[in-house]
Amino acid sequence: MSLPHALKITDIKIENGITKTFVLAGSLIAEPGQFVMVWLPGIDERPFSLADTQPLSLTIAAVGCFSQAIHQLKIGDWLWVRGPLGKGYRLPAPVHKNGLPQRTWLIGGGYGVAPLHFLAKQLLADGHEVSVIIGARDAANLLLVEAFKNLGVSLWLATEDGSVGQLGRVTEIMVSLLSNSANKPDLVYACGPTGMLVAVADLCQAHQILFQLSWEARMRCGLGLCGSCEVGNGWLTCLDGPVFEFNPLAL
Amino acid sequence: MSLPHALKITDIKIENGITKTFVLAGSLIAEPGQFVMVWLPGIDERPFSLADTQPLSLTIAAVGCFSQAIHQLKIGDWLWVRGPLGKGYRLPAPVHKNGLPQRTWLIGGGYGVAPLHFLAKQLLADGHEVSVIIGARDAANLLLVEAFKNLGVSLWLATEDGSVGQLGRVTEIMVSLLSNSANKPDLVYACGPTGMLVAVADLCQAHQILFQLSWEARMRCGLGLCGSCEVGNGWLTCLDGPVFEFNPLAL
Amino acid sequence: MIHPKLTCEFLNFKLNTPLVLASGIIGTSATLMSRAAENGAGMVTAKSCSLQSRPGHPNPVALDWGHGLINAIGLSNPGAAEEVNLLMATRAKLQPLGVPLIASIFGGTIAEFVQVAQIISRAHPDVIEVNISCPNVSDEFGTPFSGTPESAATVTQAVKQVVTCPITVKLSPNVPSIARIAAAVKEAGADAITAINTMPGMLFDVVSGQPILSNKVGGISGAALKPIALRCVYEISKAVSIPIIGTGGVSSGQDAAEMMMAGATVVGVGSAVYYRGVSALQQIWEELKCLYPML
Amino acid sequence: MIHPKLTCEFLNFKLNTPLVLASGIIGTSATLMSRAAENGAGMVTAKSCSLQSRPGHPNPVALDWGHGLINAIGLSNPGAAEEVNLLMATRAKLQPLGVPLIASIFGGTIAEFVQVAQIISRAHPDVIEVNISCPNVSDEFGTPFSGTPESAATVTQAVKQVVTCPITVKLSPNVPSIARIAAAVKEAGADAITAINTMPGMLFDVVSGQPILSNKVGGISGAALKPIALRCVYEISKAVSIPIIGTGGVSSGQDAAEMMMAGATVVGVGSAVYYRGVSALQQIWEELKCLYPML
Ligand SMILES: Cc1cc2nc3c(=O)[nH]c(=O)nc-3n(C[C@H](O)[C@H](O)[C@H](O)COP(=O)(O)OP(=O)(O)OC[C@H]3O[C@@H](n4cnc5c(N)ncnc54)[C@H](O)[C@@H]3O)c2cc1C
Ligand SMILES: Cc1cc2nc3c(=O)[nH]c(=O)nc-3n(C[C@H](O)[C@H](O)[C@H](O)COP(=O)(O)OP(=O)(O)OC[C@H]3O[C@@H](n4cnc5c(N)ncnc54)[C@H](O)[C@@H]3O)c2cc1C
Ligand SMILES: Cc1cc2nc3c(=O)[nH]c(=O)nc-3n(C[C@H](O)[C@H](O)[C@H](O)COP(=O)(O)O)c2cc1C
Ligand SMILES: Cc1cc2nc3c(=O)[nH]c(=O)nc-3n(C[C@H](O)[C@H](O)[C@H](O)COP(=O)(O)O)c2cc1C
Ligand code: FES
Ligand code: FES
Repeated sequence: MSLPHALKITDIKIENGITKTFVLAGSLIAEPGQFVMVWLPGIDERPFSLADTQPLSLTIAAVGCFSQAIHQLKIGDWLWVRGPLGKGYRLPAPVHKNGLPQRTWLIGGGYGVAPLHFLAKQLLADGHEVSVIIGARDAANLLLVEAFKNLGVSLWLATEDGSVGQLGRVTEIMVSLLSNSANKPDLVYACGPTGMLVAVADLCQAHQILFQLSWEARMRCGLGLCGSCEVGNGWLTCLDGPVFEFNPLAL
Repeated sequence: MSLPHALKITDIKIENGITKTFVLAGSLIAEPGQFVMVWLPGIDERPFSLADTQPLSLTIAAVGCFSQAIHQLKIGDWLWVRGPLGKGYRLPAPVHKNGLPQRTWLIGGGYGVAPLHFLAKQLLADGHEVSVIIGARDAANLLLVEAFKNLGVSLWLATEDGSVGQLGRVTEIMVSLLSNSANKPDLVYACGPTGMLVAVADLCQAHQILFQLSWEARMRCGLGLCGSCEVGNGWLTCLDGPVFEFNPLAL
Repeated sequence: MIHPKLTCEFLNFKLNTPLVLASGIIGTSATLMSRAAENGAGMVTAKSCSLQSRPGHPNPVALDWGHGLINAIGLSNPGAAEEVNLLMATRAKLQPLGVPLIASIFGGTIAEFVQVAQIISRAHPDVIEVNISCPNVSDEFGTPFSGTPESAATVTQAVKQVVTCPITVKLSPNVPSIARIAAAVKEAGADAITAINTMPGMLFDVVSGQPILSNKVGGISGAALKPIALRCVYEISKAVSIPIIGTGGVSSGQDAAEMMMAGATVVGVGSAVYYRGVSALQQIWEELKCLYPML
Repeated sequence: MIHPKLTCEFLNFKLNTPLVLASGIIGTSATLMSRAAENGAGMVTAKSCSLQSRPGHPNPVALDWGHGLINAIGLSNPGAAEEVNLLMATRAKLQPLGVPLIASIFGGTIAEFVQVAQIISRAHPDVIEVNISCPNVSDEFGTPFSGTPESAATVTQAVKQVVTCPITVKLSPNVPSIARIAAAVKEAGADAITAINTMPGMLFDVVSGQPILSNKVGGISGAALKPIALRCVYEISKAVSIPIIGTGGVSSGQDAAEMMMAGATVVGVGSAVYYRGVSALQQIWEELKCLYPML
């Protein structure tokens, strides 16, 4: 799928007031954290994380022109996808392949939660321990809560208005959990807005926890050539990322 | 090896007065009967059958400008090879894969004997019965006699001057063997000059024996495009052949 | 789902399929061309022919370099007089199959083009393709006739005047504006345009330091040529309204569909005969029908 | 075994490697360009810049079509005035590494080329690359400046007159005789030639029937371009004796060797950054040294 591949929409799930998951008639071999470029002829092409690969699913929040255009689509309509692109999350060795079981925390904000569900499934299948901490502005913007519950992971919720879960941000939940050093995870995976990612990185560095952050940037070529997705000191989000094992703004 | 690949000559075996086998520092995945184009920069490029693939070996008679130029080469020199090209001999199912053991005759004339040794090895490895009938102008031009003896196949020789083996042609040996119907083979493979191939085809048709002929023609592109290797009614030696399971002059 | 304007019509001909065997591809004998016609070719183009016979270049003359082919066969042909016999024999075989024959001609001067056209006309080909990719020998840099609107138009007009059958002019991609060339040859009387011929290229052997083709430079065809051909056909179809034989890099039904979306009336196929065998055109035609089952 | 003339010299510069980051490839910031310089680039070319800032084309702007890339980024750039700051910051980072900086300029008119050259000169780039592949807006068909010897020479001469640093003129492959263009720009004062820019192409989506790039037409680079680039460089090197930055389809040491055998002085690398990452040039350099260990 180096070129845009037309796939039919086979199902549309309403996740919350502004978010839908589009299930497509096709699958992809890809890692959690990788992304695809979604094209609508005559409209635009934008990057979206993989919410699942079998079948290929995308969880999309209607926030602007392009995402709203996608939200207009119905079951049976075409969607064009190229990818997978970029570097996904690096997973610890599976337990069934003699890896040590790892305690992982998955931190998500906004639609950044989408790729974490796919990641959680993979980590659980590999025998690791998964805790999920997700946040949003309010209850109506929280994503995939039921889906995570169904996976049976430990789940913490944060909303900025306190309408559900803890009042405040995901990092505040992290801080309170980390206050008991017995809780300390081996690995933190995060996806969400830049401010959240930086806060997560700082917190992890302070506690000497390994972390991987899925970054966002304006993507044009998606191939590591045009330079428009640069973050920090020369890092290309589409080629070196979107997942970085360091804070690209700091290095 | 779609493009000419430079390989070093690691060994040169003198087969007879005009024929040498060049052993190259490389191997190829190919079938008996397929060929390669051999290039000498600034000189020419010509087709040669595979005498072996592991390591890649070519048995070449010095008959004209190009083949003489190859005969000038020494161990350590480069030879350029592209291929394998064309359609090789179709082999019966191996006995170890539940094929029936087949009685095969391999008929060779001149340097046409070269690919037959590779074919014989393969047929024997697959559990089939192999008889080899080879001919040449005289004893000095006979090829690979010792090599076939070493394989332990039944071997008949024919020379036009009677200097070794039976006086006459390979087809005469075939005729005398076929006079006893108990000898009738399941499959005849042949490689050699056109006259010989036509005679073999006629004989096989008369006795209702399946046959495969490795044909010769002037090759230019070697890719089935230029038309210069056409034989009979629209058959391309480089693409449809060089091995045909019928007489291309007759169909 | 949009589908291309899938027609099996070209000029006044009703074709069995919209696929055309490209010039130089097994177009060297009546038997080979009729084999192509029996294997999916709606029209068949003969190998380009010149006034005098040409042996072509020494080997190596063609290579698969992984992303396409490169060839410098050297326009080998038996010369126009002998080609007439070949074309007549071919026509006799193609006519019962309902497959029109396109003769292909070239020359180093305008006078040669005219002479070849006149001689070849004796064979009554259905169409004559004017291959103007060869260098104009009277141009000091050896620029091909296809290189400027003026030289392309001059050849077109000269040939058109001496033949009665329709002519298609075959353009080359190595020009700054192919639309301009297309407009010029249409103005000069071309009934159709064949686009495109190969793109000049070269390969080197890093051990010997030599160009691999004996002729050094060769023409690129196959996969690498496809986007170039699509763009040329698109630009031509926007500039002129005569039929186009869209040729270059087509080896699947999907490729053929792209070529039609770019503006091709029918689709030429060359290198795919190497990639998929002589039945390549048949396979492409089946795939095309599969892709657009509503047609 | 023949080996190429492997020099790490270009004009008066001694280079760390004979590999040059091509224009438009991550040449949009000082940090990215210094990352390239730390990863094997002997010289670094900035993204082409125009008088006014340009946003570039909407997405999709670049695709991997299997045999190469196609892009229509649309020459997005911050405009010459802002580019001066970017170039100065870049130069400050490259100088300690011993890596010369090539600025790249373009315009729609000769006057624009001159203005951009003058503004950019304030940043004291080591070399200015004159990208003449953009269409001449005063030509009714929008033929690129690189399309004729006359327009190519005119731009060259105009820019040469207003700058003090050496200039290299970047040529396009879609011309009937690139040797003639090379001779013209050399005559007009070019110190070097960069060959080649991308070849115009197009791709269609067979489901929607639309060209995939928002700009419809894009430039082909990568593997498919290699034999075209080799042939162009060969023809240029036979026609003129000034240094050549041979660019197009190089993504391995073997490709780079071929480019040098064709006549390149140093070798430009673009698309390989996609195929092999930002360290592509370093990898190519290691492979080149491996291929010719006697060097
Ligand atoms: C690697 C990567 C992965 C991505 N994965 C996803 C994904 O899985 N799901 C998804 O919905 N989007 C994802 N995005 C974002 C997506 O590519 C678009 O940027 C997003 O859909 C907005 O595009 P638009 O044209 O609809 O809005 P625009 O017109 O670009 O923006 C409209 C307004 O919305 C704001 N806005 C833009 N994005 C967001 C946002 N995410 N949250 C809140 N406000 C926003 C803008 O600042 C602007 O004010 C991803 C981006 C990257 C780089
Ligand atoms: C599919 C295929 C496989 C081949 N395999 C082999 C092979 O394994 N070994 C091999 O040596 N050759 C093989 N050949 C033949 C080879 O390609 C050349 O044709 C041969 O080497 C002669 O080339 P030349 O340039 O040396 O002679 P040329 O200059 O072409 O011919 C010189 C003279 O020798 C005669 N002559 C040509 N070939 C032969 C011949 N085979 N026997 C007797 N006289 C001949 C010619 O008629 C001419 O009179 C094969 C050809 C084909 C098409
Ligand atoms: C081996 C070969 C020989 C060719 N000979 C001719 C020729 O004689 N005349 C001509 O006009 N084009 C010739 N061509 C060009 C083809 O007709 C066609 O335009 C080109 O190959 C692009 O199509 P493709 O990508 O389908 O091969 C030749 C091409 C090849 C590969
Ligand atoms: C994404 C992209 C952007 C480019 N931008 C420019 C540019 O701004 N100016 C320019 O002269 N060439 C530009 N080019 C052309 C390259 O500099 C180079 O000439 C071409 O890509 C061929 O080299 P390659 O095959 O190694 O990529 C661009 C190429 C690509 C792929
Ligand atoms: S989007 Fe072009 S470099 Fe990342
Ligand atoms: S050698 Fe060209 S078709 Fe066989």
